[in-house]
Amino acid sequence: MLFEYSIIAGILLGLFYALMAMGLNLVFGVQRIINLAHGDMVMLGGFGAWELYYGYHLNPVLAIVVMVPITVVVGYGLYYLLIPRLKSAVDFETLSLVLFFGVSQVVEALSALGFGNNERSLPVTSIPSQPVHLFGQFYPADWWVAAGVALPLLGIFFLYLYRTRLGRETRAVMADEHEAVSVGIDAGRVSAISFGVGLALAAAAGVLAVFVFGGVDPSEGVSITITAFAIIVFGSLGNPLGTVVGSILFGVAYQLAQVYTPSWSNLVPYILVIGTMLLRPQGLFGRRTRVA
Amino acid sequence: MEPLALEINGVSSGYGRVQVLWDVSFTVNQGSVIVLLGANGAGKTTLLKVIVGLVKAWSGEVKAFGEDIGRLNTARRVRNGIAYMSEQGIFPGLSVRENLALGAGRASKAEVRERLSLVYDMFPELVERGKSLAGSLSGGQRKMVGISKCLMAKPKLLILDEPSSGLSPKFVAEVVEQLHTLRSFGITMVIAEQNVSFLETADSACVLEGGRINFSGGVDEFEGDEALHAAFFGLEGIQEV
Amino acid sequence: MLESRSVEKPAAGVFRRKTLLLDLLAVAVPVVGFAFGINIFANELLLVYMMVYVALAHGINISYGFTGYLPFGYFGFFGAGAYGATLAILDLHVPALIGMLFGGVAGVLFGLLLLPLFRLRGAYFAIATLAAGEAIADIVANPSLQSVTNGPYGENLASVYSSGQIYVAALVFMALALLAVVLVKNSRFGLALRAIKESEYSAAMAGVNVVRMRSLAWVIAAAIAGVGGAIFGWATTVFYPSAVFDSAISVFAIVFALFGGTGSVWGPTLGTVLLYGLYSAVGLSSPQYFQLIYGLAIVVLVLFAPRGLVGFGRAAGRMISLRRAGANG
Amino acid sequence: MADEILRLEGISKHFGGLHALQEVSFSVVGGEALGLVGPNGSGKTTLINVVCGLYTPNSGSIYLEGTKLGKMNPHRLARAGINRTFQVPQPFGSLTVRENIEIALSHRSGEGMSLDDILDFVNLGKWAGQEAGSLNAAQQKRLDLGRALALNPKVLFVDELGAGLNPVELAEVAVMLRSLLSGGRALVVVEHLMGFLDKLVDRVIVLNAGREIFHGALRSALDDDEVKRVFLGTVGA
Repeated sequence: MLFEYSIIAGILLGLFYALMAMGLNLVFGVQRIINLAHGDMVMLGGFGAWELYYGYHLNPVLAIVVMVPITVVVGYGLYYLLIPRLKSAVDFETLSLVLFFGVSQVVEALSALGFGNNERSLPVTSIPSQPVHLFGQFYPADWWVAAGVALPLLGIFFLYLYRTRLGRETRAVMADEHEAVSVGIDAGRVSAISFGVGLALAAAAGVLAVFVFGGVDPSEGVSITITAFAIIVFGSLGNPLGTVVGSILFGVAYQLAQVYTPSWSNLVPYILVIGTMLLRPQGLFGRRTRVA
Repeated sequence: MEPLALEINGVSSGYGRVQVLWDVSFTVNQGSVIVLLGANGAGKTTLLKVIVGLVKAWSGEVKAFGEDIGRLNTARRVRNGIAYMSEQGIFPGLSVRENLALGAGRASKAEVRERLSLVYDMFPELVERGKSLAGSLSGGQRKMVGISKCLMAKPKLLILDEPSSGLSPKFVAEVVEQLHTLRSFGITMVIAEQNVSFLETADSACVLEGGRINFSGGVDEFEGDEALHAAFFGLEGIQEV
Repeated sequence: MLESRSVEKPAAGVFRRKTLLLDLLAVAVPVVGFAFGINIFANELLLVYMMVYVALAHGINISYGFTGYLPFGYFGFFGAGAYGATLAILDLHVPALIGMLFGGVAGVLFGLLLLPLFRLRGAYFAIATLAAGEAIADIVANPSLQSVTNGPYGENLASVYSSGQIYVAALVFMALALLAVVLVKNSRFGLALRAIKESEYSAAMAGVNVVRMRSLAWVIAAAIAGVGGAIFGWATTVFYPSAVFDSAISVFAIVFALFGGTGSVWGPTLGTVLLYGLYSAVGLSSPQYFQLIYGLAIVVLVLFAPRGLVGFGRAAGRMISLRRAGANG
Repeated sequence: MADEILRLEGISKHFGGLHALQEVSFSVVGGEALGLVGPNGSGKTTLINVVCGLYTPNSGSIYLEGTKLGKMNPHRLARAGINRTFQVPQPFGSLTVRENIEIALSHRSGEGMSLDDILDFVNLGKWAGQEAGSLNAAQQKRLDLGRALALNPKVLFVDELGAGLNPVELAEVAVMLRSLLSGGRALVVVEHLMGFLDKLVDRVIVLNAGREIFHGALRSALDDDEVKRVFLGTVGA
């Protein structure tokens, strides 16, 4: 019974994790940047939902609709503020990592100053709260809400990526920036928009995270970034579909660990990221590429 | 008088500190086809990249249709009617249809449909492969996709980097045939090649050796195995020293 | 030294006297400064922490500045050192000073465990060490290990507290860390590391044993973090896992090193003294403001002065001498 | 006949489905320069990378002075006497020219050229104190050569040292390389410029798509139909 429970719970949470990790993978795929501030964007999404709920009585799910366009614009601006200067650096990859590390510190500090250091949570009454009974087990309602919101959002994201001109251009840049520029794509603009979309995905996941994690606090960014990174490495960097599958497998593994060895379950993401990097660096769905 | 399609004046360039091109100059008339011949490492690809703006010229001038394009980025040059097919030429991970759509740039949907039907007329084989990943096609078909992708931009000037690379002789003949057709449409072309078969479709030829141009002229002046031999194997060039 | 060789040492070049002298001065000045600073500035604990951070910044200097590998999970070594020393003191009953060496050993053991991560490049390496650091923190703090590490409830070293010994230990430790950097910078070993950083394979073709050299640098960096953690724990007396396995420790060390400028002996020391001084003035009472300041400092540094204070100084010096040359000519 | 320095037997290397080298065999003797020719992607640089330890071959064996080499780290091969230059020069840019060579010198276990000899030989004496990154391409290539020579290699792979040089410089480099053959050293020279090879080697191996398609005198290579086809396309085929 517990096994089935872990599987179902893992799939529900896996969908949420997919939303949480997708933006990180998108930004990596397009610009080869690991956005270490990703987790902090998730955190900001949570605070955004909190403020909108208590300030304007806005339902958290609707808060996502409000925040997505704002974050896209903010991300677009942030990209042009930070990245072009860095492009010419010799050690672009490591420096971008350090840069976003700095950004993450700034965001964390500002959130702590603005929102205080205490964890904040939203009342369960803001969303349907009746636990769902399935195959003899109870599943918290917020898990279903998280999965139920994440799934259509991921659907919209995939439609954007695979069915629109901008999405097609994005994938072209992901595949080969030089080749993309050669067909007249403005790679800078596409990258800036992708960066915004990546942040918007993070913010949307942040709203759900308030329920899934039971609250939001300014210091949660690092562990979210590592978990998201573990997932995208596992599912193959630059492969959006891999992130979905990786997230669900991660969700199930985490739930199994929670059920069978609860005190060690927090190690799952760390083992996942180190193990994947050492044993199968290309991830589940990556092809081994020629080194020279 | 019509402006020249392309005018390269004293271009030097390279990567980092490594100089690859030395003082390269040549011109291409509108509607004509030029083949840049040279062994590997002679600088052909670099020269093409300078023309489309993927590599900066250290010095010298690049003019297209009378306009100095040296300061434009690649996207702008492409929108100004210069299409470029790199040696890879396609996005292997995207479908054929997507490759073609990307080639069309900002064109409207109706416009894309119209151009697609033109391309499909020219390459009927591609119609049924629309949904396949470009990378899954045969070498010859990939070149077809690469060339079609360029045509989708309705280019005035078509720049092709080694359209024969990775192809067996049979497919090379096919590609030459296709380019011959394009030529009859009046598209100006610059083709970098190692394979002399492409001389069949060309009006003029340049030979690059060690990053310098050591022959330039009409195809008719360029006959005889000896000259070619020298160009590729470089025996004569150094023996005089 | 590290490789047997029968060729005569080329006379010039390797130990260039002038820079060596300057480098030794970069060891002497802070050591003397801290030795006498205690008479001027009475906050002993703060000075001990500062010395520990000077050493840590130099550990980052060796790992990142000379080999190009950025260990985000540096706090893992630090915490391992704190716990290694504590367990040795409390369970094996070794004297506290000897316990510090056990801290170094713990750091090195953790470092050796992570050697396979060197298969990864730049950013991947950085994140993998971060994950490893978080993992060891979770393991040490795990309630199931309460019998060994006291789990989440932390450790208490009050029984061996000795402010005098702690201060001297920190001073000696910092001096050794600085000397290690001078040695690395001015030796064939350092030359080999810099070569490896530029191009691993060509270094190998020049005969350099890449794996051994890089591992050696890594072990030195790990030992510094281990001893640093041990002294930090001893000075703090009562600490929880979250205090010694704090990712902020990596952050501090990295920022201090980058701010001052890696690859030099002066840079990380200067960076630490300035920034940690600022932290003690502003940060302790309102850590968020400090976090904000150094977060911004990182962003500005990476974008505008990726070579740190020292690089900035050098560039300014070059500008001035150019101007002078211009004025004279 | 002179002593055999290096022998390759049936070397193959695949990258996934790509057969970069297929059953390549040859040997060089002391005092001999062998030319290695072929279009881009024909496997020349892969071959050097295999012999110099960057890649492990999928099959085949390599013998140095008759002793079979097992799987060895590049630095062991370098110390044992196998060395190379790079097509795209790879100096240690932030180190001085002198330091670049000293690093290699410190790992030599026998007699050989001194630092100053090497600097003179590659004509970089004037730049000894400069950062290697500030040299131009031709100088960096010579520095690569100097660094390789510091380890007194028994067999030296020279990867396109002539690219980008003018005819006068090419002739000089050819003379310089010839002088390295004294003392029983073997050279394997990768080059596109046949005129350059003509001054240096007697024998060439032509690779195409990872396979040897010709092995013999340079002059007869130029008349070989297969070689012509590979280089010129359909002409003569």
